[in-house]
Amino acid sequence: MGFLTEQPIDVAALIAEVQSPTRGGISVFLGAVRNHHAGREVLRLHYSAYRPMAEAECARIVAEAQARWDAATAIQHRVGRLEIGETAVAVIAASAHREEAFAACRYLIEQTKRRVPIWKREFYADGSVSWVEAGSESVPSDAGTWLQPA
Amino acid sequence: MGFLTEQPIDVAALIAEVQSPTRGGISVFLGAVRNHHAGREVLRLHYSAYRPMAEAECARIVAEAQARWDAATAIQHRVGRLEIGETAVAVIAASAHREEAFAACRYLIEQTKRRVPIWKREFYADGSVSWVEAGSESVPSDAGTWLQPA
Amino acid sequence: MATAAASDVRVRVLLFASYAESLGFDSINMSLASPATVGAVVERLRALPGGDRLPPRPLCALNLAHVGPEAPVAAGDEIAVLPPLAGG
Amino acid sequence: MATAAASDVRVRVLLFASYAESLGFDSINMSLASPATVGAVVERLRALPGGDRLPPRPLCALNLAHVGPEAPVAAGDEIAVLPPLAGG
Repeated sequence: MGFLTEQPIDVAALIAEVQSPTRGGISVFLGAVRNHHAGREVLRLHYSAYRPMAEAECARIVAEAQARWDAATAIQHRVGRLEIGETAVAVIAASAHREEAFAACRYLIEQTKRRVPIWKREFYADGSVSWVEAGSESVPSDAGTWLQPA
Repeated sequence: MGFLTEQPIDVAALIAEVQSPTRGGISVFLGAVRNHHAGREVLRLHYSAYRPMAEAECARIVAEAQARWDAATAIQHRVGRLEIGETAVAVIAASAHREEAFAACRYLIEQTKRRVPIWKREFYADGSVSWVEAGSESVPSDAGTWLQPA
Repeated sequence: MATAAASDVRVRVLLFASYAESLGFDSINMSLASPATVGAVVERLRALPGGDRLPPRPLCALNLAHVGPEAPVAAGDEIAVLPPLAGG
Repeated sequence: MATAAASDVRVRVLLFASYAESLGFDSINMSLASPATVGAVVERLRALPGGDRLPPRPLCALNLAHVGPEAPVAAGDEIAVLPPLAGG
């Protein structure tokens, strides 16, 4: 557990978790809160989650990446209120080779965005508030790989 | 200037340099000193550089990446004595979109390894020392893009 | 709701974010005629006031894992209906 | 070395890492018959004791930028001969 946190994400501590003397290539991706979205000025936002499932899904994504690439991996996603510029998500992959580190890191962020049940509520400069529903509304046609068998 | 440093690389400070409220995707690659190389146990190493050219070449690489992708970028390479696990190089690209951040980051590390005049001397557990000459000995056939016109 | 019968399947259903807002609740216990599927849970929710906000095939989870609408449900299962995800 | 003449090109040549070790120096001032190229500098270095360690077409830089052996050199230029790079 511990993929989700209400505290600011400590990137250096996460890197230290996956780094080792045999893994010299470390690829990190950070998603930070932007000050605009679809042409509107964003003041701050709030992430909520279906927390036990989010933890379980992150654990599955990490296990998949570690099975596919020879890499140590980490995911951390912030929940609660976030200000502009704060880190919302950090994913890290450390490997002996940079190709594997990059590929695993890319996998972690793509799958996290697609599969982890987290929702974002944006608060705008004009006083309005809205759910950001960028993802697919229905089961994606290529979801077979991550849907549990019926 | 300042792409090369004798001091430990401060990744958080480098990230802060390229991050901005409009660039929400940050891709980082770190190269750390490994404890083995070609089957030999490495104790530590020493990086030396043709320093004015290394600075100039890093500046060119950063400018190329910024022209090609809408990204803010940074490169920092350590020189001098490094211990196992220490960060030898950090490259960072921050963009509004993660595809661009990843692509620019990958470009930065590939070009840094190919073009920046830095050499590595490894010190082994058996007491021997050797230059690591992994790169091309002669002008690569595809070097046209980064060779200055005659 | 259907009257509970010996063969009925009783499950817990969770709603989140905009779906919870639209239907006005974020969890409900529901009895379904056996055999039941996740899709049957969605159908029942869509018939409730505000349920037209749910698409016919929303993202769903069964016991903390993504499943399709054909997934069978058993007594005690936890089914979650997930609005479009927005993490990362 | 060639005798300096009015048309000679005087340049500074830098060696690094294993090349500097092999030739026993890391910088040298050299006069070349004009017109001269980076390749001519390399040829001269290869004829020196230890110079057989240099490949026929090593990586070279002219005034802090990578160039090929055909690059012309002018008086005052700084030419560097670079062993295989190992940064990153």
